Amino acid sequence: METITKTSHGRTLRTEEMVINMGPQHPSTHGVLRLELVVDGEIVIDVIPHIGYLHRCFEKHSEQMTNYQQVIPYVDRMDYVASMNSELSFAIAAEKLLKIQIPERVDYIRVIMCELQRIASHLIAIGTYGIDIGAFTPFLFCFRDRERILDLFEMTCGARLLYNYIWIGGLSHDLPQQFIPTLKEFIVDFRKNIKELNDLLSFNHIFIKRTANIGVLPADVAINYGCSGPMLRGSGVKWDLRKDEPYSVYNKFDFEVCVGKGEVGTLGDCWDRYIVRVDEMEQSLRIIEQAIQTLPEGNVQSAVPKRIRPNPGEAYARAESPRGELGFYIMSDGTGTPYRIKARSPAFVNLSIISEISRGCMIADLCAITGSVDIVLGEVDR
Amino acid sequence: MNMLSLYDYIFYFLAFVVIGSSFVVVFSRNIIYSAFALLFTFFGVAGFYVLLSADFLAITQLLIYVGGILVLLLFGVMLTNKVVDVDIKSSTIKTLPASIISALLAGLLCGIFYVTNWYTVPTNPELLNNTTAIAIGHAFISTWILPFEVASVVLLVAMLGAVIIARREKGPEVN
Amino acid sequence: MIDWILTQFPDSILGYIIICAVPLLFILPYALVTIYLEMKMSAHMQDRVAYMRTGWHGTLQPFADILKLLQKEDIIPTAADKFLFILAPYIVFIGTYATFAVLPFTSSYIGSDLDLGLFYLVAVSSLVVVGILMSGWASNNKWSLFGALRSAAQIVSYEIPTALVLLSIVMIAGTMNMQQLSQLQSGGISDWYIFGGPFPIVKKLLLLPLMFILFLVQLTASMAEVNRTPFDIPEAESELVQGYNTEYSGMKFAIFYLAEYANLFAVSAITVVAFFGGWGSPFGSFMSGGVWDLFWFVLKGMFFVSINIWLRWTLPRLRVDQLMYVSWKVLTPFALVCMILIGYILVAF
Amino acid sequence: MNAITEYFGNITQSLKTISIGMGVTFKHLFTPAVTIQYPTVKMKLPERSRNRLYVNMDDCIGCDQCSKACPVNCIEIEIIKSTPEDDLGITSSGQKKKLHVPVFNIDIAKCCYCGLCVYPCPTECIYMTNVYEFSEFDRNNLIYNFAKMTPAEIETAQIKVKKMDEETAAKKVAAALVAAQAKAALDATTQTSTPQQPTEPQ
Repeated sequence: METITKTSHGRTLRTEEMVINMGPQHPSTHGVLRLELVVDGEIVIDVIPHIGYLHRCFEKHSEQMTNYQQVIPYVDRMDYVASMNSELSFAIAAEKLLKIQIPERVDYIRVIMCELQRIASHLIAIGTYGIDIGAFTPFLFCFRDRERILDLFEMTCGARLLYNYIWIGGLSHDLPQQFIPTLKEFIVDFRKNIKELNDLLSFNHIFIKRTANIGVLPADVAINYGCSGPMLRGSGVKWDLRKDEPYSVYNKFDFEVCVGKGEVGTLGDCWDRYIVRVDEMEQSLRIIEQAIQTLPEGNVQSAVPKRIRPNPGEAYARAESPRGELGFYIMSDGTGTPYRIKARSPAFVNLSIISEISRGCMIADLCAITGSVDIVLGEVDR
Repeated sequence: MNMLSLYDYIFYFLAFVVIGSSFVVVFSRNIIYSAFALLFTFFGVAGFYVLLSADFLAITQLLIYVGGILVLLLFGVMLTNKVVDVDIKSSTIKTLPASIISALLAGLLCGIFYVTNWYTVPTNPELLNNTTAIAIGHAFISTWILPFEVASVVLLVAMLGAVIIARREKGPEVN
Repeated sequence: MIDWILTQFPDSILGYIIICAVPLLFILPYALVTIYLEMKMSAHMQDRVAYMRTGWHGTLQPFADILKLLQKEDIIPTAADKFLFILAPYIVFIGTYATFAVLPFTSSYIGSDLDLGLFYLVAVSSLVVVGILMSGWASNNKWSLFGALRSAAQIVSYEIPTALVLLSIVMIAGTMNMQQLSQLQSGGISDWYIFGGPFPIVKKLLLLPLMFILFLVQLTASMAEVNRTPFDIPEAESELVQGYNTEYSGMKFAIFYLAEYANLFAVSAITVVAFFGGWGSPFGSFMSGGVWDLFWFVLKGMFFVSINIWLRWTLPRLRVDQLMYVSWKVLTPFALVCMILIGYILVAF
Repeated sequence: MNAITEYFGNITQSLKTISIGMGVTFKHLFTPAVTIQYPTVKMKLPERSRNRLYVNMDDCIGCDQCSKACPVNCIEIEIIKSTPEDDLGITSSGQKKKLHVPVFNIDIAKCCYCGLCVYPCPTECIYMTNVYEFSEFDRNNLIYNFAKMTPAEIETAQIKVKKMDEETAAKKVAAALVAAQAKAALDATTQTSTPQQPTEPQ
């Protein structure tokens, strides 16, 4: 790392870069991520992410389960701030393998839950992003709203974080009676709160100055690296599995795919990724509103198989989680134990881009970039 | 023997601080210690100015030497010194010529000290409470206006030079 | 008041020591109140309630905090430079405490009635820089060093707009004495320099916008000098963990903390003296004199302390280069232009 | 010119957005708090909330379904068969209990509160309660033992089963012997065969 620079007077200057570890216990690495930084003063020359501190052998563990149903609590723990979406992905993959049809009501409730979960997950992303930039208050405002979503989840399935709600072929419980009125109340309040959040953080000039033109990710680079979710949409690529490869009943709802427009800086900068998340919350509210209006009646457990023994074969299904494209590949050998499970986790793929977009930025910008990628280490390491 | 007054105590205390910290500056093996010891030296000197009722000079000493020069010095030392690996050690070289020159200098200073006819004023509370700022201001603007202005031009040139040097580093480098 | 203390201890160093300790009587309760205020204000801004258990609405919690810090194990990292590590918090506190010498708490009490009060304030705040650099270097932690270097660069840069603002005030008032500055503005709210000062109406109206700009400059620069959000980059917790005091614990940390809060009041007090009439009552001679002076001074000081707290819990943090941009390209030119205009106004009228 | 507008635009924008933000936080200074004083005030848990597991041993028939459903193997069940003369009573749903359950341990420290054990239970005797404050200083205290049998009872049950097993084994041996003899008699005419060993019942 030693560079010898010759000045114009012919004298040699020996300068050396500093290697510094950010993480695994660092406030802005969002978990146990370790970034090895090579810095020249405040300028970051190189970033080498080190992962694996939260590796819990999810895939291997699943192969030891006696039942497909038992995998779902483990799936919950992958992306622990968006468990519903992980469950949905896995359930769709398993249902594809089993070739079963599920009742329409189940699909509608799944969509409501997943969109609520998307809002909850984005609220964490936005709130912690505020902290990364130094604003503490928006974080607690976001958590206040997220609590209400968690209350709704708890009311429905009894858990606040790791639900085990979406089962293969159905749901663990039907919606409770007071669910829909409470949800409607929440939607009304939350619309106001998004506006307040925009006033407080999104359009704050300091915030814009800190995030615009930082960590610019051009669309072609994002595609080459396989980014997905708000990371890809922030770069202006209109790609959303809910629209482009509709699963569940997403084709029945009218919503827009939010993309970054480079409003305050370059297309694909941190602010674009941030604002895509804010806009997506609004779209999720729209989907939820439509879903509760047209919610069909029915039994949510009629299709739940007693014994899950798929025929030998394999299936891959993917769904749009708040972080991007979450896919599950399941291989069955005909027994009740999955032969092989592989997860394609969006956070892992999105994280791989970090050294590409943060070369030459400052240490403070690195926090902004890490925050805008919105990683969940549970999913990165699995 | 006269009873030592409070001012005398303060004087001897300051003298002790100045001389002691100067020794640290010169003899410390650790260059960072030398730099930090300068803080006490500057402070002691500022204290002397206060005792001489040169309040403006005392505060200027603080502002320029502690706030400016010392911080700059520390910056330089800290950025060149490796934080974790090795310290830059100062070592003594060419002891003999250095001591001869120092002895000569010390002799010269002592000589001046004894030869000079010191202008002494009795400790006057009235004088202590009056600021010297007004007198200095008047002197700068009237009698010494030319040197004052020339000094500011020199400073401006130095500042521009610093900017130019700093900018040149950023340009294409010869490797 | 000083004379009275000195007469109690004739010709002895004890009297001076007692005089030196008087501001401590203010700083310690003030720090407790401000800790409480900060916690409560931040909590209510975030729809929380903060301390509720220790005492009525948690009023005893600051005491409990101090008690906890007193009891905590005093950790000195093995690789740290022990001597400097121990010395640094005290140097920081001395630098802060020295500013209290010239704060005119009432019309009858001021630690040292220096003729060069404002100049002294500008000079002494640089001592804090040395202490911070010392703590950052002695911790032997790269993040701490980052924090220390950032802090030093920040305080040194922000001294310039502050000095320019204070210079403008000195030009208007014709004195650097803090007590005289307050005296000049003691004729009620319309005499405060923020509203143009005690001048005829035309001059007042001309000065008013300039004074308002200078006040904003001073408010911003003072926030930067005490390392508070949005200028808290030396201790930016998301970037540098805790900056220069990362490695400190127990009482040493408490001293840093105390120095930070004391410094907060000191810069607020400078703003108060320079723009808001010092200890002067807003109603002229009504409710003034004696304890009222102290009341108004502390009230005004606490008002600006609360504004600092308010801003801290509202705004995100700037980046290092943006911080320098604000200082050198916004505050300094504005202060300079205002100063020149004030010069013209003073000559013309 | 552009640079100048940008410069002043930045300053006015900052001042404007900062004052908007300050307005928001100032408004919230007077909004009632959403947090509660937890140990003194508690939130009402919804009916379905999943917290600590409880087993109603009166209804447990020792079927081991919950243990099999558990993804983290936190339920440990041992059973002893009952002899025909034992009357273990019936469950609340009227099912006859056939097995002694001497060990029914749930390691709550391992439990992941997924609730998968609750659904397969035929008698609905294992369920999640709304107790959530049960922290312990010793991890071993988190292993909950729900079985009610005393060591003496276990011993007698074991002896009884052993006796019964021996009896059935003896009967089997006898039966096998009879069968073997008959078979041998049959086989003797055709070919030789290996004698069958009696198997221990599992």
